[in-house]
Amino acid sequence: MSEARDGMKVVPSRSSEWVRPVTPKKPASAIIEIDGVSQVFQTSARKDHLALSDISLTIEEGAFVSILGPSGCGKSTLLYIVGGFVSPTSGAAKMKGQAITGPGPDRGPVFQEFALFPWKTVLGNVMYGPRQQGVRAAEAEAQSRALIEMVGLKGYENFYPKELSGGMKQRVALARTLAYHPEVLLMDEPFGALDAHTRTRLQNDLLNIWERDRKTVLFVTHSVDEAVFLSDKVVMMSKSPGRIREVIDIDLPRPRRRNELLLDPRYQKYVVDIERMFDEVDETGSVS
Amino acid sequence: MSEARDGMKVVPSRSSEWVRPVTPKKPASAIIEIDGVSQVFQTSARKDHLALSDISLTIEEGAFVSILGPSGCGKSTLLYIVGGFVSPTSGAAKMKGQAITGPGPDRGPVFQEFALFPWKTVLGNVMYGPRQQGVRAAEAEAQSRALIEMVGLKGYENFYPKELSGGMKQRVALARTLAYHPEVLLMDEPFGALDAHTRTRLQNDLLNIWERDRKTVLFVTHSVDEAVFLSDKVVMMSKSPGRIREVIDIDLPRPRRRNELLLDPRYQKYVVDIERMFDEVDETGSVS
Amino acid sequence: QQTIRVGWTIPAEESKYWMMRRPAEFPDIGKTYNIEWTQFQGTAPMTQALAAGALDCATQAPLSLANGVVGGNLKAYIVAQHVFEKAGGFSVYWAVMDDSPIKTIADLKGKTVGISVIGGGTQGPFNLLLKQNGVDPAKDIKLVEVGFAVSEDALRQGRVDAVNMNQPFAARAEAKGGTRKLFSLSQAMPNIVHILEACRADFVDKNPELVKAYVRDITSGMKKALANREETLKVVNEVLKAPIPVLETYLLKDNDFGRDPGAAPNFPAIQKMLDIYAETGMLPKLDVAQFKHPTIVAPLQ
Amino acid sequence: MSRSLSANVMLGLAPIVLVIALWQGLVSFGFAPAVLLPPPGVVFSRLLQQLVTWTFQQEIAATLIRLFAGFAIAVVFGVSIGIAAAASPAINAIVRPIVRVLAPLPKVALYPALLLLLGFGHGSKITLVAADALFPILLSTYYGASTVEQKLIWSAMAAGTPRYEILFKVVLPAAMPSILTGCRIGLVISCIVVFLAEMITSTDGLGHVLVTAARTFQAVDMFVPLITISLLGLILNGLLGAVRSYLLRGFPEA
Amino acid sequence: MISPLALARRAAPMFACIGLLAVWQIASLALKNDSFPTAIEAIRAIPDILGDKESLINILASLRRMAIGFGIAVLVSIPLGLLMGRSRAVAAFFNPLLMVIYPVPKAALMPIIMLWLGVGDITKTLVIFLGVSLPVIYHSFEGAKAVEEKMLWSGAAMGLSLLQRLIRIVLPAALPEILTGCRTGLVLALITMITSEMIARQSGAGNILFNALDMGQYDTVYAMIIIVGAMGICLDAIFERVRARLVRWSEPQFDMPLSFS
Ligand SMILES: Nc1ncnc2c1ncn2[C@@H]1O[C@H](COP(=O)(O)OP(=O)(O)OP(=O)(O)O)[C@@H](O)[C@H]1O
Ligand SMILES: Nc1ncnc2c1ncn2[C@@H]1O[C@H](COP(=O)(O)OP(=O)(O)OP(=O)(O)O)[C@@H](O)[C@H]1O
Ligand SMILES: [Mg+2]
Ligand SMILES: [Mg+2]
Repeated sequence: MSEARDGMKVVPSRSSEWVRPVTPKKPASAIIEIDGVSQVFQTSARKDHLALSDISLTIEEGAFVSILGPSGCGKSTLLYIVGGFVSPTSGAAKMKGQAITGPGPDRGPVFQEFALFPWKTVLGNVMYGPRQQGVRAAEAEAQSRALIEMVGLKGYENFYPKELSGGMKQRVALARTLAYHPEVLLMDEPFGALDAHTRTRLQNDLLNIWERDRKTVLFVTHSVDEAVFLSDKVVMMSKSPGRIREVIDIDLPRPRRRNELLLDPRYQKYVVDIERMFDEVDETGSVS
Repeated sequence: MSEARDGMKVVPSRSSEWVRPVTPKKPASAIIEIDGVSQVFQTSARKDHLALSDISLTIEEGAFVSILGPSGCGKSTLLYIVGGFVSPTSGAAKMKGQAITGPGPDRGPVFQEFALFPWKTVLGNVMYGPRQQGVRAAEAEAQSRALIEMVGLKGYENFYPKELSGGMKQRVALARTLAYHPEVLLMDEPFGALDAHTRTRLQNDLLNIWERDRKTVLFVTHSVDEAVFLSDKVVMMSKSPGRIREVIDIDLPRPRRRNELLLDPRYQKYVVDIERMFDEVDETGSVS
Repeated sequence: QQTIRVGWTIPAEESKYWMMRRPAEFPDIGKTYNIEWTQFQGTAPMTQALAAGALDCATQAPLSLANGVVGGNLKAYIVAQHVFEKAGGFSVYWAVMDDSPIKTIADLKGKTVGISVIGGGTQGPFNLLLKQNGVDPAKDIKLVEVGFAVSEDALRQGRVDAVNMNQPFAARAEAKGGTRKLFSLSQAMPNIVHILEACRADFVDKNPELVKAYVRDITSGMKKALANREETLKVVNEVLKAPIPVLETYLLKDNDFGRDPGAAPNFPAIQKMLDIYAETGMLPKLDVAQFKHPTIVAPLQ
Repeated sequence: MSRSLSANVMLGLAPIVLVIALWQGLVSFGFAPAVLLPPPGVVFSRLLQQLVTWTFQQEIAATLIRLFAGFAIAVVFGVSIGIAAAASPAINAIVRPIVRVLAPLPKVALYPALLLLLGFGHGSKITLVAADALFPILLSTYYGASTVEQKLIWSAMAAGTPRYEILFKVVLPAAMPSILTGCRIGLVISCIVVFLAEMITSTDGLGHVLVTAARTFQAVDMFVPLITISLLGLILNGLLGAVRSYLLRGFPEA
Repeated sequence: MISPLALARRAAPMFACIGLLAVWQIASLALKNDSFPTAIEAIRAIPDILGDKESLINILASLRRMAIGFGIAVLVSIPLGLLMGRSRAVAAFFNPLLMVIYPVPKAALMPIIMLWLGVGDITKTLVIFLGVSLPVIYHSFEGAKAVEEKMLWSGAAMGLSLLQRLIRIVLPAALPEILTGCRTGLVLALITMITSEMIARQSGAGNILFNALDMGQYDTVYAMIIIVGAMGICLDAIFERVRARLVRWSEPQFDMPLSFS
């Protein structure tokens, strides 16, 4: 799965201080290990609500892994745990062999709810990360403007979040995270509020960035197409309490072109298989 | 386009006080007329930001109309105007010949951001509308529980919104609006945060409700498939400032079955045509 | 150049007002020593300030000073006296409305009576008078606190049946008419000392010369106040902000309190008052001698 | 859960114990004469002694009645005026300048007039408490209500809620966090003001107990009402905290 | 051209003030009571106060103390409130302490405060400080508590340290609520500015007011009240400007569709 990528020229990252250490990388070393993670929430309705049950998953460095699963199965929660925002009730998550104890600039989240800083403009939001990493203002601004243009928001640099549409906010959130080049991207339905066309364009952009910078991506999506198109690996979760139902390796050549792939019977088979699996998952799962 | 529907038996609405007047209905009388509507926003970055420009559109009673368009083209804004939440800068919107001056229980919105009442549980949120309409508590609760079950949230009745996942919140928002049986549904990407499977199921449920109650639906979506599958009419908008680019009648038989339709070449042609149009729209549109 | 921290209050300390307002008239103030003036609401807070060492000298009433001694371990000397009740002059009195059925002190039984400060300096003689007339001040009347400034209004509005009156409010009320005097404190004791000047003993012992200079100035201030009524009216007007026409009606006239020309404390009278307080249970028995400094006491030249 | 609760209680007691220790230290090492600052032990034992006496209980009752009545009036008026001002531009145009003028007035200065108007009993004190506690509650309510998420109001209106009902059904609950913050401030101010009013003119209540003690330098008796009002503040706030976590149970911050 | 409605809105404060004075005038005429002068009497006394150089100096002295007390209170209370809002432990530590300290009337503690701090500016500034800090702390506290967690998570993921998050995310996000606290604080600053001068008086606006009260000069009392009210209007207007600038991003996008007019 990593041959295609290994053969590519590694473009040096744009900023220098915050890139990962330049130790030579083994082709498929695990970057994130999730080990027997369970998450219990205290809700006002029930004493304990088991959201995740005994999740174990290993993500290799540079892999693009998608998580699919019915609504409410714990995908976001899993991402929070990897991000270090929430510590699991039991089990442990590791990054590069080190237990994850908190958030860090090596793992960049794109939240389902965007969580933009309402007191900053679009540009201010996107520049926030690079500035924090010590990138000089002029440089950070140039980079940010480029990213804003990439997500199709040129001309909206000085708008405040409340003045944006849903999809525009989502794109700002995406740009904001990409701007500080985290090693691992944790994306929670980052294209959910986008129209088909914008979505396709951003999928391609994301793939380009990923291939160029060799990022690891953990990608939550609801679209089976999207998952198959983008990923090396699709993790299928089942509902309530969230469990890993299946991990599917997507063995399609890279770089992937949308038009070609759509006609590829292997692609179609993946999509159909996973959709069928989805139906099964959803039928068996019910609120505990 | 309305033959299929006219042939159907009209199921009487469940609650009685607030149903539309029982005057005999002409087959295709306009229920909503949007006439030369423009919307200008004052933003902090620019003095005037033209979000909608000269939109005219007529929606017939009982029609299912989808709005498609690139992110930020003004779909939500248009819905707000029809809902009576925002009054347009120029032009006018009418409902049944009467100028729309404010919100009313005849037009039920499902907002892109859900806008659930944080101080109410799932059940409380869904029951709000019927209670407001004077439905007795026991009855309202029974109806609401049925709707909650329909959207797949049985068991979560006493959860507060903060304890729900994104997709779950969206489903509560949907149930909350359906619960008070508005004559016109104004839905802003109501399935955006849902996985493919749940989405399909709810699409079917929505179609059933629509066919049974002969509701008028104005439906914003990002999915071309979804628009074609559900609608009588697809309105294609172009970006910045939002204009109506094209109105496409979807001439497919009803009731529609997903499996059949997917194989129908007419369906496929609609999808392909609209997707192509999308590409054009997106290229021409740019920030003014 | 040393500084002395002095507390003062309104309304009847003319010699101190002169010192504040006309310092140029006093050869020492601002030259050999400085005064840091702080105004207080009533004498009780000043007693606390003296006890806390936040003030060196302050205006005191016999009762508040004695309270400081008994409760607050305060040691102080009475160095001067501001006003007292002179025969034929003004005496704090309790007034009722003209048409009130209350004719004698005994009629106060079961009535609401206003007093400026419950447990204050006037309450000793007041209690004594009541007792002498067969009224138990603790049980037979309802006592409420009514500041002098609102006394007249409270009485006219019927909030109280009888209330104490003091200058300048008494003059104002009398001018308006409709009220009458029921009894006055002079009936309990003819020469009540209302306010005097006290200094902390430790301060006096440490800075005898400084305090001497201060007492000297108080003495000469009193002289000036009495000698030049015209100017005193202006000075008091500046301090009290009370209009001169109002002051004109009573200040330094026969219907005012008495002022000793040398500001000399009347120790026997003070002793008598302490005895009254002891008798009415407000204080233990005290000897006025402890407040006497052998040399530093007005009048000083 | 219960362990973290008791840990929190310990954490909260720590600084209070520290303050008492500091107090004891100040007395022991002679930084303050005992006649001004009596040792804590003496004060607390005197407090315990007093608490069981009927007269002292009556003083507390008098203070509490004024406190609660004044605070309740302030809450009712503060919340309703605040919400009305946020909801209606017309009311806002009238209320805003009035609030601007009245809020910063030192209400104590009006107390003599209140005494004459309402007498020396509860009425004048309750009014003073209400007047002082009103504005913090009103301002918090106003700002809370004027920043309510628009789409919540829209949702309710679309469900057929009449405009005036929106105030109770949406604006009020949505502004609740802010309102309760205002109430907390108003409650503390009520405690201070009821005491102050009783100190200025009264025949009963804790403030009266305090002044009589202060005038005669009964330092211990002076501190007993002070400690009592302190404890009352603590208890009332605990209650308010419980009310708060019940009312805000759905909100993310609760 | 200003529309009549906008004109009416702009004039509304004027009308409200005039209305207030009218109500006062009528009430005082009806009550006929010396200690409650009519509005006209009070207004007539204003020039006397403002024309007197000494009074002006007194008032300025009060304002200076108020500014200092307010400034220090804001500087101390906002960080404390934010810390309490973001850390359960800090909140659990300070909350009971504050709740024990605040209800105690400062006037009652005067003897002890005088003992350590004297009777001068420090004591009065302290009283103002305590008055202002109460609302600022609690509004900052609640504001910080309500900050959306995912915003903090975003910041943490960008490498912001705990302190940086507090300053750069919690502070701006809670700013609207903090400013509500400051607004209440401003009101309390004016009130405590006056009342702090009730018992121990040197030069100050409160001094003028309470002296007049003691002397039964009620027109002066109420003239001072009007002056303080006017100060309130000015400070408030300035504050609203600053506020509007700082939190423009949080203002509701649409007018509240609730107007009954
Ligand atoms: N703060 C919370 N308190 C209690 N329960 C919670 C909380 N957050 C999430 N849950 C529960 O945990 C489960 C998983 O939530 P999560 O947000 O991870 O789902 P998800 O897979 O991301 O769903 P979606 O696709 O709809 O976003 C849900 O059942 C939800 O009710
Ligand atoms: N309150 C506002 N102030 C200023 N501009 C606004 C405001 N609301 C929306 N806009 C602008 O209006 C345009 C249309 O917004 P709208 O939310 O209607 O888009 P949309 O079609 O719903 O997009 P999406 O699919 O991303 O939700 C956008 O360019 C947006 O920037
Ligand atoms: Mg999720
Ligand atoms: Mg939208």
